[in-house]
Amino acid sequence: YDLGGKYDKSFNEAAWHGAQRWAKESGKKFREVEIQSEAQREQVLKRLAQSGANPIAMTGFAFADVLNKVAPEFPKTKFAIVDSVVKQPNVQSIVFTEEQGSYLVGIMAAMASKTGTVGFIGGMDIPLIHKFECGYAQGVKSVNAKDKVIVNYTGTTPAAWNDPVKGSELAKGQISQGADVIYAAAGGTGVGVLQAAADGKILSIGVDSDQNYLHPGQVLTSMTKRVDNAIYNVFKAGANLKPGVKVMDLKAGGVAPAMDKYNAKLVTPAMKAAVDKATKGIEDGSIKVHDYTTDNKCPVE
Amino acid sequence: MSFDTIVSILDSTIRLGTPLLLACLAGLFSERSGIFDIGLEGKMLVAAFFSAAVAYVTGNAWLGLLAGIASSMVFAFIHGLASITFRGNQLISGVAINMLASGITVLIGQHWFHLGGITPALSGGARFQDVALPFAQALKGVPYLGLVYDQLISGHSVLVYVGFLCVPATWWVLFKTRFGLRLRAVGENPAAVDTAGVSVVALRYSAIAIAGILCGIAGTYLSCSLAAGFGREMTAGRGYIALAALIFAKWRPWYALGATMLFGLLDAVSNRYQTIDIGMLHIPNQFMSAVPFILTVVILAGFVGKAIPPRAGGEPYVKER
Amino acid sequence: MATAETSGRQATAAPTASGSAPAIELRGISKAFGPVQANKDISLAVKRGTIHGIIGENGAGKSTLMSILYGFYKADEGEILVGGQPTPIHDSQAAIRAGIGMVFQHFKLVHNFTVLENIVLGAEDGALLGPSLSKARKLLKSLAEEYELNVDPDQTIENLSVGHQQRVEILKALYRQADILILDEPTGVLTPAEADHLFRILANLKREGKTIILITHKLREIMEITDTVSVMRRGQMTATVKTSETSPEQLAELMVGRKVLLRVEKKPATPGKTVLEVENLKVVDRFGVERLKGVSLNVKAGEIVGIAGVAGNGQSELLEVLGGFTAATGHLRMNGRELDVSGRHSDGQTRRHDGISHVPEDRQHLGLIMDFAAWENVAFGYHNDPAYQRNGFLMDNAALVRETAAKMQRFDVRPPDPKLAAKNFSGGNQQKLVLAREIERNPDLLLIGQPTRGVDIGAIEFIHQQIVRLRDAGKAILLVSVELDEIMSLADRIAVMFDGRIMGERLPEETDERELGLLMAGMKGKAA
Amino acid sequence: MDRLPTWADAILVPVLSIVIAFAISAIVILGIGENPINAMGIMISGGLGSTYGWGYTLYYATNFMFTGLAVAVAFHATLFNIGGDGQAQLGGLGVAMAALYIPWPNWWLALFGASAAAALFGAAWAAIPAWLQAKRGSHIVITTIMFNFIGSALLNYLLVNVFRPVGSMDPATANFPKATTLPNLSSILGLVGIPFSNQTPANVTFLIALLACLLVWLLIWHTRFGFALRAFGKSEPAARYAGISPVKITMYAMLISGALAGLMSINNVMGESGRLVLNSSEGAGFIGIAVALMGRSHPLGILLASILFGFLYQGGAELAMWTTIPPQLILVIQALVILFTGALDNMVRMPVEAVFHRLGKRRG
Ligand SMILES: Nc1ncnc2c1ncn2[C@@H]1O[C@H](COP(=O)(O)OP(=O)(O)OP(=O)(O)O)[C@@H](O)[C@H]1O
Ligand SMILES: Nc1ncnc2c1ncn2[C@@H]1O[C@H](COP(=O)(O)OP(=O)(O)OP(=O)(O)O)[C@@H](O)[C@H]1O
Ligand SMILES: [Mg+2]
Ligand SMILES: [Mg+2]
Repeated sequence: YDLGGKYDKSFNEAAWHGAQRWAKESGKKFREVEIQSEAQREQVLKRLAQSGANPIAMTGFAFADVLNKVAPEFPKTKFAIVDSVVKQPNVQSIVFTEEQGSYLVGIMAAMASKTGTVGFIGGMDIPLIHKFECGYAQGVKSVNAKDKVIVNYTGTTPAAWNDPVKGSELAKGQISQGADVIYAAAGGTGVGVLQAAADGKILSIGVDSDQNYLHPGQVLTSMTKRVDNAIYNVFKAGANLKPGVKVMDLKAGGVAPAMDKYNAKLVTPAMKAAVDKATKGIEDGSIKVHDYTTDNKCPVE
Repeated sequence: MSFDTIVSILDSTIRLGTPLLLACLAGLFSERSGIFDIGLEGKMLVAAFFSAAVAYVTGNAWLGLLAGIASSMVFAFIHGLASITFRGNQLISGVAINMLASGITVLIGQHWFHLGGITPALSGGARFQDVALPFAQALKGVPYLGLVYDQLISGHSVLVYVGFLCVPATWWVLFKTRFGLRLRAVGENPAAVDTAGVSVVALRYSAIAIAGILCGIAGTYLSCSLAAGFGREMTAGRGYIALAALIFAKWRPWYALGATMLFGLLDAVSNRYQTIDIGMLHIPNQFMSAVPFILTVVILAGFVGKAIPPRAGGEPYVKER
Repeated sequence: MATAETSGRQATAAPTASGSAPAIELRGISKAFGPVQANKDISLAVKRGTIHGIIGENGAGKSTLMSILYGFYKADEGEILVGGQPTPIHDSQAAIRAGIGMVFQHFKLVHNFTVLENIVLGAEDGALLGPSLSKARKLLKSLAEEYELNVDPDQTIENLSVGHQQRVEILKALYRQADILILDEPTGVLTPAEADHLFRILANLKREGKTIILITHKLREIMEITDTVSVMRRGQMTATVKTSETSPEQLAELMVGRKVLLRVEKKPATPGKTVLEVENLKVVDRFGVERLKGVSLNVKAGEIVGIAGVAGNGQSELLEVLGGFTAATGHLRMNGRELDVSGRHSDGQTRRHDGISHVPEDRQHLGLIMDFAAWENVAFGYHNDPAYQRNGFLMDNAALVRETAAKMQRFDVRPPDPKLAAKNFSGGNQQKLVLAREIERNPDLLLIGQPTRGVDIGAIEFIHQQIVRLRDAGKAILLVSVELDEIMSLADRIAVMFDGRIMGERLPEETDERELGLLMAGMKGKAA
Repeated sequence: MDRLPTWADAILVPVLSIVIAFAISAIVILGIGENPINAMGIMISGGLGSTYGWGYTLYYATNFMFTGLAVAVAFHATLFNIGGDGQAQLGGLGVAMAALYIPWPNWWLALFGASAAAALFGAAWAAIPAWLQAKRGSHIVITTIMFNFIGSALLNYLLVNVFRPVGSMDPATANFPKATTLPNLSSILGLVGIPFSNQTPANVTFLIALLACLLVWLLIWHTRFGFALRAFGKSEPAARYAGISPVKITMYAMLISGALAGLMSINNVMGESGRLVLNSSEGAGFIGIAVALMGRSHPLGILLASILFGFLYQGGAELAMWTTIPPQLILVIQALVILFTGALDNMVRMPVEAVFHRLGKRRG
């Protein structure tokens, strides 16, 4: 049983929590491996498969290519991959509709903003994060087409996921440009963003895991991506894991704005209503949120 | 570009430039004494970790600072042992220290906090809060100057002011005191110092200790002031940039201020303007994030020319006639 | 180590003998560097207020002995007495406290510090620099007056001539109130005028009651200034005599262990066709200063042309242009063929192809790679020679080692080990290595700068013989030296350089040191 | 102080140093509450206990050999090339372009073509810092560091915006065609009858790396260029006296260095992943510095140091896989190995010398 990366307070940590929950409930054990190099992806998958682990779950699209190679070699082992589609008979591909969740938090951001300017801080500048950004921008503009979205990325190397200092600096820059709600989709860097927002007395939006508790009353919401649920389900299914693509969308509870005691005071009834409405719209298809990765373009800037 | 924007960019420049400045001055002391120090990065990193860890546990940022300085000095001492006492290769030692720091921080961090190598978030007294200088509020209304005073000059962490004060202090120590004279001499010609009856080893160790202290402050600033806690590899190459700045500054304190603030400014600007559209031309984010590095090369090639390092730099001192 | 007996005797003798005890006394000093026994059971006493000379072959252990005295090395055995008192000197600080000052062969100055800063370094008065500097400035002035030791206190060292740098070293010692001053080959790099000035200073110091130990290879200097002299050979002290009771010939023999010819023996030259022609050569350095101001000169086959002059008057630049690594304007012809001097189409390699070999003035920085083995240094500069290549791609290292071994044999390089790094040879042997390389190329023209600087008299004799042998083989030789003695005895024709110009040419038999000295000082009118 | 016998100098001292490094690592492992003997056992059996382990060890070692040689060649000319990482990444770009855009008929032609492209791109990325150093005196340490950052930004741009197949999330190129797949070490060793695990990424590039070691050794110590390079490295004024052009040597040394770093990409990009991903070099350029310094800039030393580091990587991966020890432990062990073998070398050598001295005396 496997995971990749851990403790970033969002994405990978969520996966770990899912696995933990399963382990606690079932009393069984799972094995986790954090990879250190590209070559280890294949190595780890094979070793785990050989050791009899079943199913094997991995997080991150970077595994896709390798999984395409490894999965056929172990037809009896079930694999699950988050964030990418791998078409193999023994692989379950779990994808999230981040654009939908981001759209919803975009609506909240626009409604919470007094200045009409909101911010987005992405981690590494890659398409996946543009998907967040684009959904968010669409949400914001749906409330007020004139609202401005300031977009920043931490960097172009994997270090961009782990530079809270830069994250906080970017956030401060956005604050000085008038942003009063900032959405951080930046892994470990996001911690710095939320901190800077709290220091600057403005609102922030967390990502992946529910990060509302980090700065109670100052994190508007978190765009949760229920990787924990996904992983939990994978482990629960065990060897009976169904192959194919599993879309974790709004309807399936895959993505959602986090509402809890920490942000209860921040979320106005109007906001809640707007979110509920949009949720319905998306679920019944009347609102279509564009997915950046389908054409590498975003309808709103 | 409005005045506000300029002030906020400069404000960010100061924040981003301060750790570079402290590290750069650390490198200055070390290299002026003839010890190359590519271990700045590692020393900052351990300091960032231990300061955050201790600050979290004690809830006191000042204790954190002490711990940061102490840990950085331990690493400085290892470097000294290797490069002074045992006359090893200073570059190897520096590389080793950087690796050691990035490994040990996560290892211990995981062992202590079980958060994958990071420390829990710091809050309240465990962080250095920004200090408002006197009259900042009162002067706020004054056009331009008020803004500059309130935003730019006031309202930084105390460590920022420490960093800036270190510049004249370094200058004074280096050029106005006996210690400074000997330090500069030992980096140029240790034999001259030795034959003059002064201990080369003691001088170099003290230089390295000062470097340890300054790196300790720099690391603490990163984790207990700029950020609220330690993150893996949170120095993110700042030690190397500080070294670049040091060469840029030709190993002089005031120039070091200029060079590090220039790097801070480049960083701040590229943070602010991540993409630029000029008509048809779209300048991508990747380019803007590389701008500080490109500019460094251009400036180096165009304006700085040959920087002459302290002559005895990198060479262990062995007696000869 | 000191026995209880000796120190006991010393203790009782000390109170009464404070006036008559030797200023410094060494007893049974031994020091080994690995297998090399640099000093073997050396004893020596030097009387207060005298100048004591030490001579010896290269590698005899002179510098080592003095470094022990200055606490720079620790002796394996033996003891040191200062003013009759056993004084353990385990570091330079202790030596300074005992009143010992040392001027090293290679100066220990911080090149980018001012004179004042260098003097104060290590002897400051307090934590702050300001007071120390102003005090030193005053003291410096009085010292300068007392001993004719003028230097500009605010000048940086790198801008000073070697002679002045040496004065700084002496001032450093005096500032620390040294009573005993050690000078290791102080005149090696000095011009004759500078050397004379130094000796005046030393005489002044002696008059003030200071004790001086002087290491030198120049017997003339020993005879001129010292009171007593010791001779060292292979790590041992072979003799100590009163200067007035000895002769240069006797000293030379004590030193080398055989009779040495102190004069060069050579047949009259038989000049052939002109090999080198230089016309209106001009060099401007990177600071825009004109270092060569139109030099014209020729050298014929079978002739040694000596260039005399005070160092720094363009001789180095002349050699560098001819050697191909400094750009110039003007004309340079070898055997009638025009060569490039602009540096665009020429470098050290093309010059070697054109038949010019070059023994540079500064062997440690230019002539040799100190970390390279002897055999590599013998290939150095000629590494592209097809004879050193095998099948076009690889160098024939094994053959080079064999060739080097043979050359070392012929040139008596000691130790004759081709695989030893250059830095492990003594100065004289390093010079022989360079000579072996350049002379055995059998060049049409040999450029040779300061061939015997820092070299012992045995080696000097040998080097001079080799130069004459090459001349007799019909080669052209251009010799640059600041030693007038050397020029006078070796050259067949003498050109004197001053301020980037040739002041005039003389034949050695038709001139004397006085006339040359005037030319060297730029006084043409009087000399003519 | 007597000089040590060669065997003691070359083998005894480094081995003792490594032992000390591991002893301290063991203390660290104890400190974080794990069993050091167990951990070391896993590392050794995982890294060296099977041909499978060896396969990975050699795969990593191949990377480090190239980057180590790259650093060493420049180092002999006293140029400190910290840009190996960027040069390796650019080399990867060369490999990717060669593999994707040229229809190779078979793997060995592809290998030739891709090697040429890798070397060319790596050299090109080193050329600018080299030129700036040679002509403008810009400090090569800084410019190469900067070029690492610039290179990774460039690759990021290209991978995200140019080479990424449409619809793919992954900032990486498409998979290379089948024909470019390099034979792995097991099939090559199989030819000579040595059984070797076919589950590892170790491939024919390892042999190329060995060849590179040999060629670099010949180049540095047995050619006139190498002679000139070393002479320049030891003394620039002397090199000028001998007619060795500083500009030319600087340029050639850095071009060769960059080419070697670029060649690393044959191993990881072509041999392992079969496509170019972001940050493909993964810091091997920096490990190369450590490897070169530890190997004393000598190809044989680099070979051994590379294998040691390859072993640490692979052993560490196994450790992380089968225990809860964070993989950063490996960083710590690596750092200690570098520290003791590279920088604190005299700490071990001095006592050893003393022992030999005493033994020598007793005998003599
Ligand atoms: N640091 C050292 N390590 C090893 N051997 C040394 C060292 N210093 C000197 N030697 C050796 O000791 C011997 C004496 O050297 P020393 O420098 O004292 O000679 P010297 O008489 O001053 O010669 P010269 O006239 O050339 O200056 C030489 O064989 C030399 O090679
Ligand atoms: N090359 C130089 N560069 C800078 N300053 C110099 C240089 N040469 C001499 N000086 C300074 O100029 C001053 C006068 O020089 P000068 O050579 O006349 O000294 P001096 O002691 O009178 O020597 P001498 O008695 O041999 O003529 C000195 O204070 C000296 O420090
Ligand atoms: Mg000597
Ligand atoms: Mg005068």
